[in-house]
Amino acid sequence: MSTDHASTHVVTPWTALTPPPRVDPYVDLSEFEADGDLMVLNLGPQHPSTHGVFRIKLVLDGEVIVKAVGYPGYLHRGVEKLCEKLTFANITPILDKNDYLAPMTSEQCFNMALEKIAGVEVPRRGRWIRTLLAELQRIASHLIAIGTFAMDIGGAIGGGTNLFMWTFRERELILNAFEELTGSRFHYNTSCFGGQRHDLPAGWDLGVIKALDQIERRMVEYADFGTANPIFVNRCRGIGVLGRDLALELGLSGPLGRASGIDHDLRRDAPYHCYDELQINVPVLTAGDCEARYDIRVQEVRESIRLSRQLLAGVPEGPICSEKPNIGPTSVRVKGAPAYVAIEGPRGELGTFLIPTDKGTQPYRMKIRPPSLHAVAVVEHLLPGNNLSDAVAILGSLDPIMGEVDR
Amino acid sequence: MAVTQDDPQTDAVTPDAAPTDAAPTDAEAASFAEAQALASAVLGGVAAPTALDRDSRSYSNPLLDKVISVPGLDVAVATVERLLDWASSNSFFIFPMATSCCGIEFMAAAASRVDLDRMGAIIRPTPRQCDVMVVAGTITVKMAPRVRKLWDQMPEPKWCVAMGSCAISGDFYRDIYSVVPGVDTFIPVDVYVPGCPPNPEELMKGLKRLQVKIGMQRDGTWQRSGMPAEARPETKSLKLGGLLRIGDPDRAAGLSDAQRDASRSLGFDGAEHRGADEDHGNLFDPPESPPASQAAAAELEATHES
Amino acid sequence: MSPELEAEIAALLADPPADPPADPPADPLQVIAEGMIVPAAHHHALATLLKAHGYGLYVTVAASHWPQEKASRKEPNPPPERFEVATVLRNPTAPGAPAFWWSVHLAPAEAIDSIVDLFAGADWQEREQWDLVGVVFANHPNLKRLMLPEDWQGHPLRKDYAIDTPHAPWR
Amino acid sequence: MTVASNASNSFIMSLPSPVPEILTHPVGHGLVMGTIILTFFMLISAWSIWFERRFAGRMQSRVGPNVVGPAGLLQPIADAIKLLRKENLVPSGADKVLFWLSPPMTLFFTLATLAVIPLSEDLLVAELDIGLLWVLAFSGLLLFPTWIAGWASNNKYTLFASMRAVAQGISYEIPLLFSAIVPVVVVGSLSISDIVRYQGEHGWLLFWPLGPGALGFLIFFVASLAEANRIPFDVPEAESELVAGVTVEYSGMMYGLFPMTEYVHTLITSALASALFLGGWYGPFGWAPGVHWMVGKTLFLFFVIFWARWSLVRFRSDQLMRLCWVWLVPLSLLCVCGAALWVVYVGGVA
Repeated sequence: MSTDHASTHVVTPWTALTPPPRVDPYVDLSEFEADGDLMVLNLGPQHPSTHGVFRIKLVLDGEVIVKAVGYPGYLHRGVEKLCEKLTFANITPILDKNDYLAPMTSEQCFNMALEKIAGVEVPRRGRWIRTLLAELQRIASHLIAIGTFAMDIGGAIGGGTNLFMWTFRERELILNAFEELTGSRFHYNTSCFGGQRHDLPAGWDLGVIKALDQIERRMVEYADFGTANPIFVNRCRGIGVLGRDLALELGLSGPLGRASGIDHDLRRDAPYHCYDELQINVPVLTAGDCEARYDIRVQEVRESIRLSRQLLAGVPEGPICSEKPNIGPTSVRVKGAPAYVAIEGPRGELGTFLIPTDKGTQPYRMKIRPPSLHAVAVVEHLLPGNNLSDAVAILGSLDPIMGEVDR
Repeated sequence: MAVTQDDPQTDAVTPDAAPTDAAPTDAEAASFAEAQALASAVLGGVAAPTALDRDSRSYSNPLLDKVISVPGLDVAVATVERLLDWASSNSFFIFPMATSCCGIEFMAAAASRVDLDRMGAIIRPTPRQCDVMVVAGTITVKMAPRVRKLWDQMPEPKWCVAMGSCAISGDFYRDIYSVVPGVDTFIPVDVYVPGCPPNPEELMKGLKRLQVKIGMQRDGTWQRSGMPAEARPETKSLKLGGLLRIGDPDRAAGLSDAQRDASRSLGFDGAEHRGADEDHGNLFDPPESPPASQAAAAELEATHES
Repeated sequence: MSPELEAEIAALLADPPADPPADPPADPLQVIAEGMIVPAAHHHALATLLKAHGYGLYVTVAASHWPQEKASRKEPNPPPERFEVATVLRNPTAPGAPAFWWSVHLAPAEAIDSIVDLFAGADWQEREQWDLVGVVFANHPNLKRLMLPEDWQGHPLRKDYAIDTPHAPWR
Repeated sequence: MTVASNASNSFIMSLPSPVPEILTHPVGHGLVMGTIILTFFMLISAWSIWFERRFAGRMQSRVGPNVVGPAGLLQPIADAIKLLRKENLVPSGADKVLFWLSPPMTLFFTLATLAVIPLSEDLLVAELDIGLLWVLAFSGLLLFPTWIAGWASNNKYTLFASMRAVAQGISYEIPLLFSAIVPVVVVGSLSISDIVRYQGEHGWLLFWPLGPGALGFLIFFVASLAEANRIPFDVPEAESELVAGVTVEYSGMMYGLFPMTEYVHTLITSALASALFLGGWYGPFGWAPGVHWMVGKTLFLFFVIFWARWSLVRFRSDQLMRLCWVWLVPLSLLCVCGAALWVVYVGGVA
């Protein structure tokens, strides 16, 4: 296990960490005059900027939020219960639908849990392909995060939409590559017990490199949008500051944690796949505000592009899967002690806590650790004291995926 | 002032916006009629609000009726109707009922590669101004009353597109305790776009099919091309716990009483339902400790004492 | 995990709990390792200790339901119905960023101490587990349903809850 | 700055002689001119929606509406007919009279301003001595239907939107008025035609030395953007927060009147800005009839507004207020002082 913490951090100098005072999410409202001072506004569950079906009940004093209560669960599909009824071979396509902006990482995490319990080693080429796909998926996912955040700031009829459309355009390039590899646009079912299901087609890497070049060229514009547009900077800088301690307590990892100064990245700190063979630069910002959360995603996309190029250049030869292909639903048999496995998804630590049954064909209990649920739980701590317009900006910068929150 | 009934965000209105909660008086009814008269005078006969049973899909078109009531113009009914259909089918204002994965493909359809805007379809966030509700994604039991409410808030004529297998039948979530097995159990669906999720191009194709359908129907029923009413495309009748789909021959059009009550229980359909939303009541009270933990704590104490 | 921390955890677990549960787990693991079984009375103290030693990143909590199985020849005296609550914490700053998880076994009517006062993120996670599995977290400030509607009956992730339970009138 | 000859600025003189008799009658003149101006503004506004969607599509690497009719040109017609066909819903909790009154009020106040907007020397409905006051008064009145719509809808989002609109409108009225006073001070007349004629003799106000004209134009343009609720000042109808602003509860043509009048209002503002600061129907060269210059300048400003809309993100409401009270109001006062000093020391109305 690599313990190398020496990789470089990109810390922008313009802000220092000033932890804001902690907000009590259960604030007592009785000091306000009933029906006089406060007003309840329900944001959602169907609202243009709640990123799916999430509902926040805001108690407003004028336009200033006094209390925010989040209500997830409008997309609770009982995935964990469903998985208990399915066999291991059947579960991967279900998990694709959880984080529908990064299905690759969802299915990889589950299969890694199986492999850990069963003690199966994935061949190096299989791991390498998983690493590559995870990085490409991170690019695609962050692009949407950037675009939707800009749309939340700029409005559906306005300048923010430009960025939204452009990032979707760039994402299509990645999706085309995935479609060529797996035959599906974004529910891939390509990761399986013991490795990968689909091998890289010949000449696939050339197309991906071309797409990466294009994305990198255009990332300049998105970075500029975050720094050179004064209105955008005014809307983001110093808004929704999340201190490091609170971020740790809330379990925020990934871009949100790193924007708040937590120097932690599972790819570097606890390497899985082939990450121990790569030098990963982990950007860390200390400001913890919306702008930092935007910047960190832009920087991570650039880093992922660099890693993807490196990975594409050196794909090793060999088998992609150490197990026989899945033939029947009960072909995967995994017995052993329960395990918790986590990988670094685009939104943070994505984990699977898995207890297999005695027979070893089904999970007895499977708990998915969704980074987005931790992210949306932040609203109760971040929104009070902010303006109504800031609520939208903060929620956009958290980039939650409701399929993953509610499962 | 009467109680707030319709609100685009299903949970949005509480009595704060309205001065009082009271039943409408005669004076108000009179003022309403007056306002209608005034508005129709000012606006030159634009459709006045009518009390509709929204469950029935028969919608008389006031504008068309007005036009054909002019002597001599009644011969032009077909032309006028075709014109209206042309306008409706080329100017879709879409309400995005986007809940999950299909919502992303819906956004991709609105983005640059497919671009729904080229056929005149734009996305409006409020149901009041929308013609087409695209249900993209799984609808859960918790969400279903809201979806129904938003559908009710859309003005006629309106259409519904079920995008993706979750919205069509619930897909592999259909047996889950919290998932509604298909949106057509409580909303009449006009076009089904299959796929998990369907590609953006498929959605556009579905909207094209909706355009064809609009051209062939009037007042919610098939009129033109000699197509019989029973030819309306429906999914195979799927039975789950006696839940019939709208359009199944055994089921009357519209909601069951229980579904209607459930969708009204959100508190937007009359004074008696006002306070029924989950916790507007204790807004100004300090948070209570929940009954479950209280009971459990009491139970614990009891066991320890014994 | 450093040897000092392991020693401290061992010392903590050696203390007899203040009020021993009626039915203590049969054979608690004596090794300080991932997945060790901790008495419910030590749950909160262990979390405090780990947080003080750098395990400050709250990862997750997973409760599971284990109904009493029928007696068989293999196991003539099956264990009674119980709940298991696994709590995962991570030390993001230590080399290797190790995660540590332990398990608490509960009798059906037993409650486990909430750790919301230590980790604000435990708020929603524990609410979710209460909602879906029905494990009561004592001293939780707001133990309400999170995922399901407020008026829902039952806890779906229990083994005795049928997956296709109808919920009139919507399904 | 060359000044175009007066002959080419006359619309009536450019008509084939003899001049139609109806144009010599005051009522007939008003009717004809009103029809011309109304048609011009309505048509431009309708198709500017099509143009804007195409333009935005280009900016976003899309195509925009191109199916309905040739190049999508029939799109506004389809939209209008569709909106006419839609049912008009009134929320049961709404104040029905006010709810129905607001859209026609918006339309009326917007169209009333058209009475004094000149497209050329004599292509205007009426040349009022207080033309500028008339325009600004009716623009200010536009706040009322907005506020009424928000209040009468009985919805919290519309209430927010209307309160924001009122706060923003009242605030930005001040720099708008002060910057519009600059040409008034210099010319000594409230008549828009007088102001344009003065610029025909002395050059466009925009290009004055020492810059009160340029600064005034900038403030006027920014403030009128805010008055018309265009991005980056469209806080009252911020879709990402307030769903659709005051129009949340409006459906059918009741809703359709709002965006339509918004476009007409924006077009009027562009026309006013080009008349007050850009020399109106006088061009830098004398070779084209004046109406072409006026229309060209108006459309250019209109295009700039679109451009800004699809490039910028929006302010937060308090930032919007800060921009107004901290920057625009003092600067506009400075502008008025500068214009006054210019009149005293450099020369103005004799």
